[in-house]
Amino acid sequence: MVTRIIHIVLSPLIALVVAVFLLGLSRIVIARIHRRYGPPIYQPIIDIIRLMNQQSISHGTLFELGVVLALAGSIVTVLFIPLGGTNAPPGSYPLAHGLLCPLSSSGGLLVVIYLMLFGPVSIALGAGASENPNASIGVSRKMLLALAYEVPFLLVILAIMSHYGTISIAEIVSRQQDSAWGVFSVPLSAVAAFLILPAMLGIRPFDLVGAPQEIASGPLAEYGGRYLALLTIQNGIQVFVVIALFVNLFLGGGVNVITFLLKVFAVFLAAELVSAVLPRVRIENALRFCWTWPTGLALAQMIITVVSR
Amino acid sequence: MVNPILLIAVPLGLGFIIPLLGLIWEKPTRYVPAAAMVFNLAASLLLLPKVLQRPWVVETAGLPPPFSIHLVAGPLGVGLSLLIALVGLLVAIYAIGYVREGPVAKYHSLYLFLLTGATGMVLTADLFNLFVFFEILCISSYALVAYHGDRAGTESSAKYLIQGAIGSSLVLIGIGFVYGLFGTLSMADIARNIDSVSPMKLFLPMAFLITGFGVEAAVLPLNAWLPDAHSSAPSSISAILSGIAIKAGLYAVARVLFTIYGADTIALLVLVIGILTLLVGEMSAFSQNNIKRLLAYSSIGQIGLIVFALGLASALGVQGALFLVVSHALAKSLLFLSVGYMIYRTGSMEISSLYGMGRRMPVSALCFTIGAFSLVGLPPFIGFPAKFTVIMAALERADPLFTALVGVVLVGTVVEGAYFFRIVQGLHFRPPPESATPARADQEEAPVSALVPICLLAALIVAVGVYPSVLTHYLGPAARDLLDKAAYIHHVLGP
Amino acid sequence: MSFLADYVHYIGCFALVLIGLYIVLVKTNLVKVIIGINLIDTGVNLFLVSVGYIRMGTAPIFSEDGAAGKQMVDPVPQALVLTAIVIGVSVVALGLSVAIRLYEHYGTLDLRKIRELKW
Amino acid sequence: MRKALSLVVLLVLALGLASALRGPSIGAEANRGELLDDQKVNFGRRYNSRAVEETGASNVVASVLVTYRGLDTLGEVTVLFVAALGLAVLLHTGRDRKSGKEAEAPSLIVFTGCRFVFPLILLFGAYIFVHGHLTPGGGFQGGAVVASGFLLIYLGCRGRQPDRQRLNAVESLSGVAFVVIGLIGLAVGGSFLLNFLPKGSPYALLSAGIIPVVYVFIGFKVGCELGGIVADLSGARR
Amino acid sequence: MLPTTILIVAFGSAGFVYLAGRVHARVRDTLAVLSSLVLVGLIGLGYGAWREVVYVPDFLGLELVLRLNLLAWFFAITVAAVVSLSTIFSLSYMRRKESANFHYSATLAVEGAMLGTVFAGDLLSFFIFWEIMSWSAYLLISCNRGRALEAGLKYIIMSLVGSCAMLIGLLAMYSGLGVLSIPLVAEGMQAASPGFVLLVLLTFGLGFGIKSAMVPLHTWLPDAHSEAASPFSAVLSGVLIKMGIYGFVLLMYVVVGLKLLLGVGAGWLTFRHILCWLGAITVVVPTFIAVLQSDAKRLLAWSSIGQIGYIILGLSFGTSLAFAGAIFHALNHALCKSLLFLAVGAVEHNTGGVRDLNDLGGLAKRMPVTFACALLAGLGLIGIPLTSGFVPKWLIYRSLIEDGYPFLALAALIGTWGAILYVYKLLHNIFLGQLPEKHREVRRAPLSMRIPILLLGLGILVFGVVPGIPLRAVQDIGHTFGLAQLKVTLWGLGSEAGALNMLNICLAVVIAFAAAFLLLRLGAKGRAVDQEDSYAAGSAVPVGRYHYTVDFYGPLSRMISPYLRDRADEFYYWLAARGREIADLTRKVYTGYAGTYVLYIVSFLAALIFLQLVWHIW
Repeated sequence: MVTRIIHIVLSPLIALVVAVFLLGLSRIVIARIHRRYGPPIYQPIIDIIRLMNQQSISHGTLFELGVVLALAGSIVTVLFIPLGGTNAPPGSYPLAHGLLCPLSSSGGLLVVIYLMLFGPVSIALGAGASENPNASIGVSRKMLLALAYEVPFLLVILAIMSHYGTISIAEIVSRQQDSAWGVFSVPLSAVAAFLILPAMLGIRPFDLVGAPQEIASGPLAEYGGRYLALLTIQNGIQVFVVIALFVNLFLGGGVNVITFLLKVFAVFLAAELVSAVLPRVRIENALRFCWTWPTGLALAQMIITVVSR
Repeated sequence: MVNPILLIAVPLGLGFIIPLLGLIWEKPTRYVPAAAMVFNLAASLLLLPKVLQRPWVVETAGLPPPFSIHLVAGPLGVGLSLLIALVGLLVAIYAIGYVREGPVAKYHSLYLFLLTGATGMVLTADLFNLFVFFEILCISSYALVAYHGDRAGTESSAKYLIQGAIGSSLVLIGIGFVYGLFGTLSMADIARNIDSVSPMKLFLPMAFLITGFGVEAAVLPLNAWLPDAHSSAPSSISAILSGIAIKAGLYAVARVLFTIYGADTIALLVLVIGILTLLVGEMSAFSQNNIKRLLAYSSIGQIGLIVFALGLASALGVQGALFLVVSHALAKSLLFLSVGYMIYRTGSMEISSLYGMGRRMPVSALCFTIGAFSLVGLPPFIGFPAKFTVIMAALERADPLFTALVGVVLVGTVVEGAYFFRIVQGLHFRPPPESATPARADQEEAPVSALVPICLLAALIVAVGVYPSVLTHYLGPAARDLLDKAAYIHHVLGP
Repeated sequence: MSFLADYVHYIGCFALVLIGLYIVLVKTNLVKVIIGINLIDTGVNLFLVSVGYIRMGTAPIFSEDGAAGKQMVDPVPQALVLTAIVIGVSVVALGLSVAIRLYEHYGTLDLRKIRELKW
Repeated sequence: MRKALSLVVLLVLALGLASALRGPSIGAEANRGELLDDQKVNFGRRYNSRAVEETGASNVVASVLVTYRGLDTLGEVTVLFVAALGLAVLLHTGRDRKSGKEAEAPSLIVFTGCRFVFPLILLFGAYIFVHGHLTPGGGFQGGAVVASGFLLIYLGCRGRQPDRQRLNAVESLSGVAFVVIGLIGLAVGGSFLLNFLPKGSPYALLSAGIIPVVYVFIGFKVGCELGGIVADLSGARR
Repeated sequence: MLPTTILIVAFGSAGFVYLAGRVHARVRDTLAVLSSLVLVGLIGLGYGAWREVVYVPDFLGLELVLRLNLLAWFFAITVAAVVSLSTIFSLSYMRRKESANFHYSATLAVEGAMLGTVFAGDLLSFFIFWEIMSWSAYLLISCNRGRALEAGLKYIIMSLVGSCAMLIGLLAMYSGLGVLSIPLVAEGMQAASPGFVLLVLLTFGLGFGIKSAMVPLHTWLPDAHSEAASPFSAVLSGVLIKMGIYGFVLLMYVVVGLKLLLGVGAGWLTFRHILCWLGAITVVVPTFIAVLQSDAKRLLAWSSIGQIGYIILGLSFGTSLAFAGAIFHALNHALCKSLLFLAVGAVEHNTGGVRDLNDLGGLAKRMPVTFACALLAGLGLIGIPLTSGFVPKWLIYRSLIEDGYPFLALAALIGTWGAILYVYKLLHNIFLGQLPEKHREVRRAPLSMRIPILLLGLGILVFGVVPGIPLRAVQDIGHTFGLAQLKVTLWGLGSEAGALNMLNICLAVVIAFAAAFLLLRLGAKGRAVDQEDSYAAGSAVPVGRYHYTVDFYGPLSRMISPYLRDRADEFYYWLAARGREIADLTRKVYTGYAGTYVLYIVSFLAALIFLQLVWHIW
């Protein structure tokens, strides 16, 4: 029980720290590619603190509730995702052994899929509660983009689930640690997932939701101060969740938290490298892209999986 | 105990009295048909339990059958005469207020003769006598169709008359052949000897008889008069023509086929004719704009269904056919009667002019709806058990062919549903046409003399629909009466 | 030839019936059609009578000098014919009156033109 | 096209009729030989042999018409009645209209001749239906003769018309009388149209029970009806 | 006698309510609400008192039986609850509408018929009540007038086709087995030939498929549900189409039986597979058609079809998990969809009949309760955890994945994404964003509208957090059909791999929410400004004219709309047009020329003779 509570407290904290770190890392990486120096890696923390102290406007309960719910949803999602560790016998020391996943036995991947909706939907509702048309446009794009990457993503997930015959992430992870990683057993899926990773992370070339130059940051248009701070954190955690999921599904998770986090950094860096050199696409193109190559690859993998079973 | 001959004699006598009464005092003549039908209703009700045990063979002129004309009051005959009296009574009550113009006394007299003709047809056991009553029925309906003397009425009367005259000539030729072959006119007697003659000699009179009676029964190629006549007659007459007259023709055909000929071999032909009649009737009704013409086509469709059921030539099939006869008689007269005053109020038979009637004449519109639903075969109305029985009979064969045929029949039902539902919507939920003069609701509803029969019919439709067993107890014996040739011969002629 | 000789009465009456039918089928004037119907009736009546006919038979009426029942023709068709005639007359009378009314309404008796009720 | 089609159809009909008539013929001629076994009845032979003793009428047709097939006759009378009624209904509105041009009045000779012949015709008609049970003829035939008298009046004595109301009354009354006679039979002997009157001796005028009575009524009725029909048709002329 | 009493109360009150309406509107309203509540109470009382009652001893020689068992009770209580809430809702909605009398009366009649359908203990009574339900619903749809007329006509004609098919199946069964009582039929079916079973499945399947709006038999639903009066739309979408689902349950699990059902067909082409795939198509295609709609009720109608797809998918899959999911989802959909229709109805009522999504907006502040509950229902439709929609969908997915049907699962999951799109579109376009100027005067919904909406919302939440309550009933139902027992706990399912525990999720969400909230409180306080006080690019956004609604998912709809034509509907219309042409051709037979008519007669005679001459048919 104590282990559990520790886990419950620990995972979000890890997520939070890593998320903030990832955000900073991202800015540095991109700056370096642009041959700039870039901000310090703790710049996001400074930003968040500054924002927390700033006075902001609020459009009402739902406006605020959207932020809280989004963050809560992201935090909850973290609880369902193993952050390294193996399915060692219970009772051993939590960080070194044992899976760091407090709610591994509550619905598995299917719940995660649903919980990942929590954040975007909440932000959409909150943004909708303001009257800014830019926010609405942004939300509309967000919804469509989500649909765009969700199709290959679901295919990927289904292929993995049917490959391993389970819906539990912990189970999938341990199976990978026992045998080959997902990248090798379901390679096409892995490629597909990597292709849609920028879209899931909301980074270029798929940063059309925010698109500051076009629609004034879209859903975030009306948010400022502490709300924006929370949303920044939420964004970071969401990024972490997505990459953590990728790691869990394709790279065998981690035998402990450290290896796990290293893998997360690696994947994030790879995604950032791709994103840094590409321009922003329009939503139509995003839809078309996601529904051709990634979907095709994921579908192929799924057919192979089903046939080979 | 009432002698079944009174079912014919009393209305006939009263029918003769009406013109006489009309000379003296015209007002009470309108009540005479109702009175006669009350008598017939009571008498048939009294007779029914008795004849269920054993048919009552009535001789005339004091001679035993087959040497004089005789009547057979079996379950079928008395049951049908009960139906005739019931529908006749309700329509007669309706006509008390409805028929106001023209030679009213003559109308009532003719109406009574029409019913007498029908009653005579279902009771008689003599082929030529059947023809005579058939003629009474036909000629009085020719005249009644043209009662208003308007363009449409006269035209349809002329066409009806031409076709009817051809039909009755054909019947007469058939009768001539039969008499030539057997030297007898008693149906039981003919039936007894039917096997002693070669097929072609037998088939020809049958073809003539079927075609001739078929004209009145309105099976497929012989029913061209029906939409005209039923749509241009006064509504009360339309009701009785659709409700009773066609059934009488159908009865004649069935008698010839089943009782005289025992025709199982051409049952399939009958079946096919029935289905064709059904389809053509329903399809013709589908995009009709004239409400009465639509109802007339729907009658053709229903007749097709009845013929289909008869063509099954099984006990259950015939029982279903009889059930349909009852249900159609009640429902179609209800429809014609309820639509009668709507037409009277709007002065138009266009369906679009009846829109919004649900507000102006709520009771009539409600009853129309009940009748329409019953015809489509929706529970809890009488049409449902009827259609149910027919389809049950068809599927009883457990033959893929019959299942397919039932499918075709149900296509007809769907088409029927389509147009009836359209009308029901129009009645209740469409706005009335611009031209309609808004008036106070209580002025527009049909008078009590019309509402009473309408509501009674509706109540009957619902009551029998909920408790069909009140009817099925009688329909089973009636169906046997029609199908069981040997028993019929035995009853009439003795062992 | 013997067929002709034996069946000449039947041939005759059915010829009438068929001619009548042909008239009804082909002619467009209502009065002519009624005439056709009348012809059919006549043919049918003749047919009924010939059904009851016996070669060299006598009328079925007994007289005091007594004729044997065997040589008498069948009385039933005669009775039937009587009825049939009356019915035929009735139909024709009614038909003619309808024709009168129809002429009042349409100004013509051409059935091809009296076609307001169709479909 | 229509003609050709009609001819084809009629040809088929004729073929059918011919094939049905071939072989041992139908009708009384064929039945005269002992073709039918005893179990089968034959109305004609039965009536020819038994009618006189059963009904007392020497005219077998009359006895068939009034007793054996009395119900047919009642129906037949009704048919005629219905036709007359129907005629009246159909021509109801037309009759009120004055005819366009007055017909030319008949000459005196025709007028007088008609008036002279009219009662004779009526008398002849009456003779025919009164003697219906003895000689050829009967109610219908007599009635038709009577009606021809009315027709004569219409043709020859224009302007003089028999009273329609009275004609109607007679019609109805004789119809009712026919039914009542039938019902009396039912009441007396339990069978409709029973010949309940004494049969008398054959060949006498007052014989054969109800047959002459019924014939008289039929005669009146048919005469009035046909007369009425004639009147209606002539009145409706334009 | 309880089932009989319930039916008598339902149908009796239908009549009395109409009569009462002629006396006074208030009497009618009271009576209608009371009797619908009494029905809920009566059915509630009937829990556990399972029995069979013969109510008509002789109907065409058959016994008509009503029976109460858990399955029937489950559906009955759903029906009664939804109808009574809809009736309460109608109090304001139908006030001063001319068809109010008829509306209440027919609603009760429809309820009676639906209850009769679920209580029916033999197939004949089932059919009878089914038909009564069809036509009374038709009247009730048409009663909204205008475009509802065509919708009602379409509905009843398709229903009629379905019930005709059912009639064939029913009577084939009767002639084959000689009984119609459900247990006896089920017994008899076990010995029936495969062809016969297939006939029964197809004919009944057609009827149920039409009623439950399974693709490609769905085409009546979008029109009917969107054009009916909103309280009745709630009943239609909420429970009436569930009667088709009930029919499927009865057919597949009781009458035919699972064992037999799995054996129908060969290889991959089994009845069950085909139904599964139809279900999957029903999930995906209508969902995306819903995304394209701009009429609120039409959107909901299409969404209903999509959700029905899940139920059919689950039912036809036939494992105990999928079955539980399907039945649970039926309940969930009843709650969510009725709520949404009622909410849209409330909006319609308050804005004077507007339900075009492009004409609304920003109403959340004006109708907060309605919005909150609609949000809940929307989330329930998507299947967000902690709403009643999550557990059933989870069950269905899991069953599909674990049994190795990833493509079906994909269809189901994509359907969920489509659901997110349309739910958000609906909520955003009505309640969020800018408030158009013409709706400035909109006030909150009346109490009688808010109460049913609130109650339904409460239900969604309760069944979402404590899914064990309905789940236990559902799994008991499944158990009676011979499905494996599930490990149902109050909070979800317990099992080794992939268990579900809503308590965990619930606690996690609560904790996370608290944490996030705390985090928020840490920051500087926000200044509350008016909803309209917003800026873009440094200048104020003009008020009341910039609600982004039209073509909300423009790029997507341009991309997919060419593929999402309702071809089934077009096909039926084409069929109807051809039918009409044929009909019009047919009636040309009646040429009006008497000579032709006589020719018909003579030809008929000649044809008979010809047949005899040539073929000797006699």
